[in-house]
Amino acid sequence: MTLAIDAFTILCVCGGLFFFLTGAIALLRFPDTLTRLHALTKADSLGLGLIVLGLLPQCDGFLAAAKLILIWAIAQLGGATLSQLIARIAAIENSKP
Amino acid sequence: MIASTLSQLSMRAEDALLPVAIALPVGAMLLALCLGGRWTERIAVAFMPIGVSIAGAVAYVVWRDQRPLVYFIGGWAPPLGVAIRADGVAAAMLLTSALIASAAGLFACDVFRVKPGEKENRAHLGFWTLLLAIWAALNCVFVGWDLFSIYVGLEMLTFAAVPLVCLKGQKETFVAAMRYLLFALLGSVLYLLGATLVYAAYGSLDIGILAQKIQPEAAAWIALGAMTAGLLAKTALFPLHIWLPPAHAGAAPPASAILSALVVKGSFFVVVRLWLTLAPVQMSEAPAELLAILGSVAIFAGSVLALRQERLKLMIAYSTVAQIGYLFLMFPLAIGQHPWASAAWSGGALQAISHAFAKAAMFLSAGLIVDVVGHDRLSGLRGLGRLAPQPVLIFALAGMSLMGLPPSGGFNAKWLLMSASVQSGHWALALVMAVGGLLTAAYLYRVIAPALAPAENAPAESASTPTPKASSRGAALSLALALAAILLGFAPPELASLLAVGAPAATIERIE
Amino acid sequence: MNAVTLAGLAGAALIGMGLFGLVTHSHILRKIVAFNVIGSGVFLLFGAVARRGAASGLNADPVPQALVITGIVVAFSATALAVALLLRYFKEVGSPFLADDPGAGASQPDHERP
Amino acid sequence: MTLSFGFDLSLAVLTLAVAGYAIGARESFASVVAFISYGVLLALVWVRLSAVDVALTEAAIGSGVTGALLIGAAAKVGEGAVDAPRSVRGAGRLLTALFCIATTLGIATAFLSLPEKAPTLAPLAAEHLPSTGLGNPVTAVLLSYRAIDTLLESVVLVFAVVGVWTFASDRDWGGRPESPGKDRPEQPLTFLGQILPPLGILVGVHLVWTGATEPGGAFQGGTVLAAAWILVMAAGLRKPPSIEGAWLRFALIGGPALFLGVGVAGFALAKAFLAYPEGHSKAFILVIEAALTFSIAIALGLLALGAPGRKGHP
Repeated sequence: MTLAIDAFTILCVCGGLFFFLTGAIALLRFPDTLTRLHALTKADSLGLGLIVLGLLPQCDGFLAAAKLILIWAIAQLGGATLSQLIARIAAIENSKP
Repeated sequence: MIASTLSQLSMRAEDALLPVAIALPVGAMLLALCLGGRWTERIAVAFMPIGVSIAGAVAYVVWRDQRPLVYFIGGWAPPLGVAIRADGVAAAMLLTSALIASAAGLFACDVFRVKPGEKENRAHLGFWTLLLAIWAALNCVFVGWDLFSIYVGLEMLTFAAVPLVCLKGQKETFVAAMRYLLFALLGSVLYLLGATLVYAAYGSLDIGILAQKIQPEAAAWIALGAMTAGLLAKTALFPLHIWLPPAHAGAAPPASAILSALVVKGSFFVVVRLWLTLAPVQMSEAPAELLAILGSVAIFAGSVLALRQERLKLMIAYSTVAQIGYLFLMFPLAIGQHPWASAAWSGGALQAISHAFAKAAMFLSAGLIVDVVGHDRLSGLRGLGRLAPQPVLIFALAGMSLMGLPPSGGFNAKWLLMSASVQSGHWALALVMAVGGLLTAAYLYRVIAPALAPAENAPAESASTPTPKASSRGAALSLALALAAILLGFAPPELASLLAVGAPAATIERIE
Repeated sequence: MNAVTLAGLAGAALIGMGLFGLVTHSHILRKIVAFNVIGSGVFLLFGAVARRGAASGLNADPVPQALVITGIVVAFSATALAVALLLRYFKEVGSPFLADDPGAGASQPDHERP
Repeated sequence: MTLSFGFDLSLAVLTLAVAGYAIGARESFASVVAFISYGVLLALVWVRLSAVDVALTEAAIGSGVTGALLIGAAAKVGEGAVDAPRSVRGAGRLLTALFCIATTLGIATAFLSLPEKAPTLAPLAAEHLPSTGLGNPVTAVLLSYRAIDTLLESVVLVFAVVGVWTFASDRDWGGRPESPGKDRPEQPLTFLGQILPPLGILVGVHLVWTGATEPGGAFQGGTVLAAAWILVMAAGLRKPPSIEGAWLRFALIGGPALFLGVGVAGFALAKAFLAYPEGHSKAFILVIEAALTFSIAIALGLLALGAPGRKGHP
């Protein structure tokens, strides 16, 4: 049984890392702010989500698992607000002649 | 459990004076900031007699028992806990900084005032809270016996001294303050690096314990080297002096007096702790010679630069750079169990104390001169003696002590150092001191001579516009400081026996 | 070569890097960042020393760790003071650069009577 | 063993690389952003050095509040004139580089030459831990064995606030520091400003409370509370306080003043300055930590806001 859990963890964490990697490459490759922002938010929400999902079975007790999910929730909240703000500024910059 | 640690060592009631010497100025500063407005000045002035009497009590007890005061904070004995200790020189420096901080503070009552209409203004609140902050920081550094507590004391000193430089808000003072802050921060980070390596090698930060354990090995050399480099940056010993002149000259007179007389003495005192109390004799011989060489170079460079200055306050600031050089001449003489070591130790301490009084009096009198003539250009001081007789007299008296003319304290200190250097065969140091004295006389002559010369332009302009008189209270205070520098020349034997308490020449008694 | 020695050497490297940045950059904000890097290097060194001192059930010596916490707070106060001074310096001087030659004497305020 | 060392090695290399970029970046804004990510990586290194208290402090103060301060300054100060001399060039630069390399090698040799059996105070600290009534040895060192350092450190924060305030111009005295937020903040920021602070206060108080037995403490908790306060002001929900407010001044000095008061009371109650009465030391320590946390949060917030800038604006 533990083997299956470990396999599940490794699989999820690798999936998460994959999204982080693609996000990093996209950050370097994409031309302008908005597309980069798009890539980063994907990497952040999906990548982190998968890693947290993968680590959930490894936590000892419900409190630790709840803390992990809380971390993910705050990361989403922060990420969403930040991307909104940066997008606004980018839009204002682009609209200037 | 705590009671047991206390009983092992003889903690006398008088030892409690040391934590009180730290706690009271901190408490007064917090109260002054909280109440604000005119209260800051009232609390600071009310604290002055208390602070001076505590410092006096510490000096008296150390002199009476001929034994340093030691106090374990929280009842925890080192190496786990923090000990604070006041030997003779520390007690003397506590009393000196208490007296000078009070005199400069009272002088500042005329400089920083709350105007009738307003409840509180920036410079007034800033000066009084920072004055109490510097007083607390100096007490922490002088009684510090733990390397990290000394680090926190040095940081307190920096954070309180830098805003004083640019309190008047002129553009140049912000350039000087920024440069001062960067030098001071680099200095304290290097000091912390050294403390880290010392703890890594010997497992304690207590100076008494380390003095027994430290050996000349790689970690100890690099640690003490880094600490000394950091402290020399904060003491502005030549080549690391470039931040000092603009900072000390640009500040308001009472602030310059505190900065030049006291703040640089704090980090100098820690260098003395490192090389004359902490490091073993076989380890400190070579560095002591190096410090003396740097000191000699500082005397010549500082004096030559002072000779070339066009402004009075900058000249006094460069004179500080030179006089700091004198302080470092004591290191090679005060090492080891030689008969002249205790004379050199007292001479160095007396030099630090008499320079503090003389420099504070000089900066305050320069402030009075600027009040009278409206500028501090040396070229325009002709006939000043008639316009502002008292400040010129005070300037001359302070100059006497700086030059080392008998009967001043400066002469007494230089005599002790010179006799030690002759006995110990360091002829070069004796020569350096003599020539240094002449150079000091040279750059002070550039002020006093024109001041006493008759003013050749007809005094018509002074008749029509009544020249402002120097404030009598300011003149009285700076005169008191200058006389203190002179009276140190007649210092009673008690002062010498106080300074000898806990001197390294005496054997280091074991703490625990 | 274990993790603790690695941390110590990394601390030494950070101190060297920060010192280089502090001396060579003339933009004051870069100097402040470099000062923080030196500080964190010294604290990392202290942390490695703490880890070496693990004994009697504690996996690190608590005394250096407590000193590092005190050090970080003091370093932050220093940075806050430096940044506030930089902002006022920038408002007065107009440029964020610290001139290298202090122009001793030349840049002295003329003490006209206020 | 090699796997975990491999992780440590890569973490150390990454941290050094980011620190190198923070030092060597072309613009100052990039350097500040790199410094913030360097601070977070450093917090990871601290966790690997099994110093979780320090990791919390480094992440919260070292890269968090310091980062916010530096970014604000970088935005205001900018890159400076394009033609201005950016850095020391030529021989001076080479000389400095050699000097810094020599410094690093010197420190490295000193570190490597340390005795194999490291001298440590851990046994002594662990032995006296029960008498302080605390579980976390680091908090015991901070608030009992070396209480004077923590007291002076909290006083240093007050010194820094006074210093920052004296850099204001005379006509701005009594006014409010400039608000980090714009006058009409964007909608999402206001939303974040309403959602996150309650959680921040909860986490801050929890950090202080567990500090007695687990990693945490007054400084880490105080920083989280300060961050919540700064966020509320950045979201435009609250205006920065006027520096003449009596309540603000009392809150700023309350923590250190209480600590000093308990220390002086130690003369009578426990026969030593900054000593706590037998058996009650945990209670005293927690009271001091609570007051310290509040004052530290106020001090860190005021330091992040900077000198007062606007006089009497409504």
